[in-house]
Amino acid sequence: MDFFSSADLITALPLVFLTGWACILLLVAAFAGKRPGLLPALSLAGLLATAYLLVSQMGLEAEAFGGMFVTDGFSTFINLVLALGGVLSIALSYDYLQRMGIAKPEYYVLMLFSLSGMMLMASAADLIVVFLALELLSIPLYVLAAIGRPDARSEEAGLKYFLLGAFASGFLVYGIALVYGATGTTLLSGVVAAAAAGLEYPIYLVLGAGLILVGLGFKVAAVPFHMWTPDVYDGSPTSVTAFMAVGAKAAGFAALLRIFVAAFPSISEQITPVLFAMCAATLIIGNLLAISQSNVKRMLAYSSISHAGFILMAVVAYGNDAVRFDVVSSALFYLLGFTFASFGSWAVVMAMEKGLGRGLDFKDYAGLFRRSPGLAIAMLVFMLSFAGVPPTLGFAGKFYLFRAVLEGGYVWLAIVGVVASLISAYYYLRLVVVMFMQDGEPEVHHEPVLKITAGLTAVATVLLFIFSEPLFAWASQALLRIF
Amino acid sequence: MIPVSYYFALSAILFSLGALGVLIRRNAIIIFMSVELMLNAANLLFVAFARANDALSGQVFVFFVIAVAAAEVAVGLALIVVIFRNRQSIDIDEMSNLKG
Amino acid sequence: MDAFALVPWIVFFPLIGLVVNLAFGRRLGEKFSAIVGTLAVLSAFVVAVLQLLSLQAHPHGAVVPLADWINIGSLQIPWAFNVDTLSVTMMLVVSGVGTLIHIYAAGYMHYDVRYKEDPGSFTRFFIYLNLFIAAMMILVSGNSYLMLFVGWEGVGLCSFLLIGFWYSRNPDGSKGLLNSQAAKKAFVANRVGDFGFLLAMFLTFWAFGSLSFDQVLPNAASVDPRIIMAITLCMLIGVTGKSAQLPLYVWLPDAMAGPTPVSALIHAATMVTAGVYLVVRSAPLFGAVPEAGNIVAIVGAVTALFAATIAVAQNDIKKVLAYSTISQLGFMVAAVGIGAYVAGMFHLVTHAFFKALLFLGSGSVILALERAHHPLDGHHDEHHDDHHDEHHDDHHAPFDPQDMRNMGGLRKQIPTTYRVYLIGALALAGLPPLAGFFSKDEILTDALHANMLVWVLLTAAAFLTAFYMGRQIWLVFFGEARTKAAKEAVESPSTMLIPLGILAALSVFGGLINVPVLHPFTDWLEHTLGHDFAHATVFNFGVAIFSTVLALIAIYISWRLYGRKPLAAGEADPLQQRLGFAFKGMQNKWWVDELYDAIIIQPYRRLAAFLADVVDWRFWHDWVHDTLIGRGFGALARFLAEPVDMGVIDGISRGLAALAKGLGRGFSLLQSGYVRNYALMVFFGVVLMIGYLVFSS
Amino acid sequence: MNGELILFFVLAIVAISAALGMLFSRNAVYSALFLILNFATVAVFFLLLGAPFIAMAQVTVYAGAIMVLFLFVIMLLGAEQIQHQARRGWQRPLAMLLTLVLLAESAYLIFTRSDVLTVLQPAAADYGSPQSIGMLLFSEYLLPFEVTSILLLAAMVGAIVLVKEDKKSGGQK
Repeated sequence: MDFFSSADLITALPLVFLTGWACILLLVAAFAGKRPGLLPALSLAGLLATAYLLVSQMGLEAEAFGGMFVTDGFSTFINLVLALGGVLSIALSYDYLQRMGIAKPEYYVLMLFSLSGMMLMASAADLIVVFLALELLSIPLYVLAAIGRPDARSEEAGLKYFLLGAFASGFLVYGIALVYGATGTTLLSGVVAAAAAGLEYPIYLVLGAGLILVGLGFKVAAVPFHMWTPDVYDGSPTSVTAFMAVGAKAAGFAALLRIFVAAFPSISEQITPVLFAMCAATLIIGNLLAISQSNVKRMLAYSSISHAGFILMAVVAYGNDAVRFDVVSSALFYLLGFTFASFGSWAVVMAMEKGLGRGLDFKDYAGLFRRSPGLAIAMLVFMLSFAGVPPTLGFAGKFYLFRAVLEGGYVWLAIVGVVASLISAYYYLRLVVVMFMQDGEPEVHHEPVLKITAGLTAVATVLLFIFSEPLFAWASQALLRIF
Repeated sequence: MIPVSYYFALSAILFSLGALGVLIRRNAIIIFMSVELMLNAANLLFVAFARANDALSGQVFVFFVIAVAAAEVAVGLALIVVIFRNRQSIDIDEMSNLKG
Repeated sequence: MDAFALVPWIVFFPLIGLVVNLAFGRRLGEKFSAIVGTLAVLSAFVVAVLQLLSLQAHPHGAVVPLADWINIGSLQIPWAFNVDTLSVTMMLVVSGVGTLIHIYAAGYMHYDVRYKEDPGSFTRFFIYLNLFIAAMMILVSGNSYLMLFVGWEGVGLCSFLLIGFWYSRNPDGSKGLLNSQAAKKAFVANRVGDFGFLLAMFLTFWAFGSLSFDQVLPNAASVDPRIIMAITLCMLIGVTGKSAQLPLYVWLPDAMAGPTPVSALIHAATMVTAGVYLVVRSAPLFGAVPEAGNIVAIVGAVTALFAATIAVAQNDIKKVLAYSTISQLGFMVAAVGIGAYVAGMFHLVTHAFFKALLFLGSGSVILALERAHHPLDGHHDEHHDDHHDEHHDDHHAPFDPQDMRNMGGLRKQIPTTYRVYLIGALALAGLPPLAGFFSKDEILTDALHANMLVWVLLTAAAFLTAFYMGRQIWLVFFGEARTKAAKEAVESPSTMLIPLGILAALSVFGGLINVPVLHPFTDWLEHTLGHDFAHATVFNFGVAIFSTVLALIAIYISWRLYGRKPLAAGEADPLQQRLGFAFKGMQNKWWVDELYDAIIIQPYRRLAAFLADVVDWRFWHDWVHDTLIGRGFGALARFLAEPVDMGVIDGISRGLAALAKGLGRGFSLLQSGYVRNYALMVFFGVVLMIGYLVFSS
Repeated sequence: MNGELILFFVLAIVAISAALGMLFSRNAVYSALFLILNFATVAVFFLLLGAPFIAMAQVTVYAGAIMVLFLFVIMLLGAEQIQHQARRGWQRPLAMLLTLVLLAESAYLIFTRSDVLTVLQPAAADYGSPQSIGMLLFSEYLLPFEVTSILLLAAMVGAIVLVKEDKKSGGQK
């Protein structure tokens, strides 16, 4: 059996390129002392090239490295979302880091490494690769969370994330071991084949799947593995928060969807109730906690937990053959909407942040509409999108998602979802009210990159709503062959 | 010969103890060591299952897990050192300013 | 040749107007903004008239697809327009009344923006109004529940924006946040209703596999009646939110915080009727389960009477009209509930005429007082000197130009406004041959045949209606002026008076559209609703005479109380002595807001306090020693001290918010900041899950 | 009971005691030493299971390198002891209770589902030899192997970024 050839490299080309580029930038970083703008520029160039390679791979369906790595519509879609996230993160980072006085050239290198891990996650077709990818994405994130040192909040965020992340990956490894014990393999295709051939002790497979769910549930911040999220999001420099809120979530869900759909369809009967409980708890607790926040950054952190709950709705239905296709495509679509609104809102938060961790309260946003109407309107768009109010991409995302979930017969889940989005409207609206209807003298940093990012993502959130149908068709197209 | 279930039992005990360590210790370093114990329990399981399946792949996984552990240790200890430098303490209960 | 293909323009014209104003409005000035905004709606009206003409030739209408919107799997929802007699009726009302109100607003807002010291917002107002018209058109023209919902949400958003138009002020014009709070109250109460509507949509999709009218409505018979029951009851929740019925009506009186044209357009003539439209549109569903219809009818009838009692004792001229609107909406809802769909729609149309007239008339009255009270520079120089003194007085007791006790004798000062207002009031009171007489009478006749209880409630409400309108007329226009401002009131400009005149004419002749014996409106709607749901009501002289006599008696009583011996300045309301405690109840809106506070908010607050107190104290015992005392007590105290801080209004919405917030606070105590607690939570989840997996399989 | 079984039980008791010792030592240095003992015992298990290469890796990498690093940091920070152990007492009993529940669940699982799971058979001669592992690593598991290298690189960069003194701030705080 041939385990490696140039064809493998071509199949994995975007990832190989990105990783290689990160290594090269590491060398550049060593000599970039005088030119702080060099690294972000080069990183952006590398990401754009990666995106180009990804686009050129569209439609490709191939395996590589003995079936451990696949390139298909699903991975290409997720990777494009991740590349978009990477571009936006780096664009947002430069001025912000300079302003906060924590600029370091290695920051961008670590971000690229983490992105490589995320992209690998979307393509991984072997549990051990999933584990390594997860670590590759997490370890740089631990460092990035703490990169604001010696700021106490940033350090605390880094340590909390690290300890809990390591704890959760312990469960993940144990789960993989159990799956391996039950089936004798870690290849997703091998697991499903072994399950089809009959297992002596299927309970080990079920338990293994459950523990894998813990590890990945931690990454996507699902209740009850969510508790690190607000603290880490709050303590990390905001540019890092934006990056991990979208990137880690997208990668985690990519892995969840692929693993459960590709490897564990046979045990869906046992796993679905667990997923259901997780999803419902995530929706309810995430939203309830968001209400009692007085800090915008934490509010957004909890809101991102609740969005994880919405995407989990798609995972719940994974075992239902009739709707699997629809739910997965609607989850991807939702993720896209979340990416835009999320980066946009973080850009606004950055524009308002006075120093690390200051200027983040609701009251600091009072009067934003008078001071900077553009930012306030953009934020309004993002809040509407988060709350799922038309005309925004968030509405379309929720609509497709609920529809797919209902088709699958999960009426209760849909009701929980509706109640959750009802609750969420309250706190999103509260920020809008503060921005538009209260008087205040907010300090706004008029950095062009922030404004451009917020503006573009806001426009995209509205415009793409109008084109949501073809977009959704594209997201569905991405999945046609695998699910 | 020894049944695999014995190894499974042993590894489950070690894993639970590792988890317990994370929950009850306040010294960040010891919490971290407890995580290592959990990984180690998983390694034991991998090797035992590899033997049961008469395949080598399980042993290769252990190799990867050890490598990952090394990577985590590098970053984790660096974090701990940095934090100690600022606060003269690695008691994680003192790092609870972010909450709510 | 028919003009159906033009129908998308009823949405596009207002959108174009909005975009033009958005782009150029501020630069080109008030006149330009007003003309563009009005022209946009007028064009939509022309399109609607063209539809009307086309429908004469092809009475069964057409579905005009515009674009594919959602098209996947079993669900195909194009953006399509449904042109039939029902939707065109709504289009005509919305755009017709809308046009008149736009013209009026051009005059009214010219002054209003100056009194509120923010002339720049003139354009903003017209942008919102056009946006509203576009959303309302989407609502009435969509051919599926989903499109209807998009419009439904859209008008809700516009309503929110417009109620909070003077967001940095209180309703009396001083600086404050009461207006924004009214906006929030409306938004949240509507969200509660929307929740019901959403559930109804989900159930519909689940039961019928589609959301478009032509696939749902004809198949009502093939679905389990219990499911239809659930769908219709969920819809009823939506209706109570949007059409301000019990128990969600609380937002509408507060919504009077918006500028007066908004009250007329949105909160009297168009948006609030969306709930009625929804029920009529879903007639086959409601027809399939008579029990649901009964519930709707009772809700409507009780609301009608309840709101009428409150209206009797209000002193704010707009508040009277607001409760009157709730009451009249109750009439419509009761009508559609008992299956009198045509009567409900008929009343919807005539009510749009005379209630818009009354609101705009009240705006004219208010403006007249306001202009006399503080004249703008250059308008009334002779008052300039005592201007400062009055301002000084304002400081102690702000002058409220909406309070009827500050008026009196205005018929001499503003005769045109007086005449049209009188027509509106008589139409509302239901005197023949004005429009309100015919529509109200048709409802009462149908109610008599369908449900005695509903008839009794509605007749009582009709009696009170005549009474409070009489009271208002005597208080405002007769007697002697009770304040200086009332004595010097100035008539409004012709931009305001012309629309009033047209509406007055409509209020007089509007009844002809479904005049007894000929009943053209019934025939017209029959094309859409079918014979089962649209049958002509036989004119019942007994009912007509009875209700007319009742109305005359009510007016006579109001004359005895308020007309014969006019109220003097500072004197208490004569009704107060006669009714005593009941009057107090009416005046205080039967303490509903307080009731909601007591039965919903307080118990939750106590529950939250109990949870925080007992559970936390005992369970987290050790913890209390270091941080919890500071934190937990702080949170608790904060929670008790600022009753639901940012203040999401009162009523149900506030209770729900408080509940959610209390729970959130409870959970956030778990978020203690301690890594080990977090790990414990993870571990707890793992143990729970493994337990479930091990023991379930 | 044959010799191998006795060996298993003895080693198992040592491993568990070492783990417990690590958990409950007041002194962080002792904890680390106990963990090293545990790792060494597990290495013996690896030998028993026919995994000599992994056993060697375990001893050299884990016990030899990683744990030495731990000890080094503990000594460096002088943070071997933490006073006033008993704050927020509910966490500890609750954690122990949950651990007991987990163990009970595992026991239930083992006794009901896998009474005598596969009995291990004697392995082939070159099972687990460095050579065969190496072959696997560079053929079938090439991708994970390469990922590991990147991972270590990233971790290294991260560690350096974290501890490197900023030139601007200059020296300790």
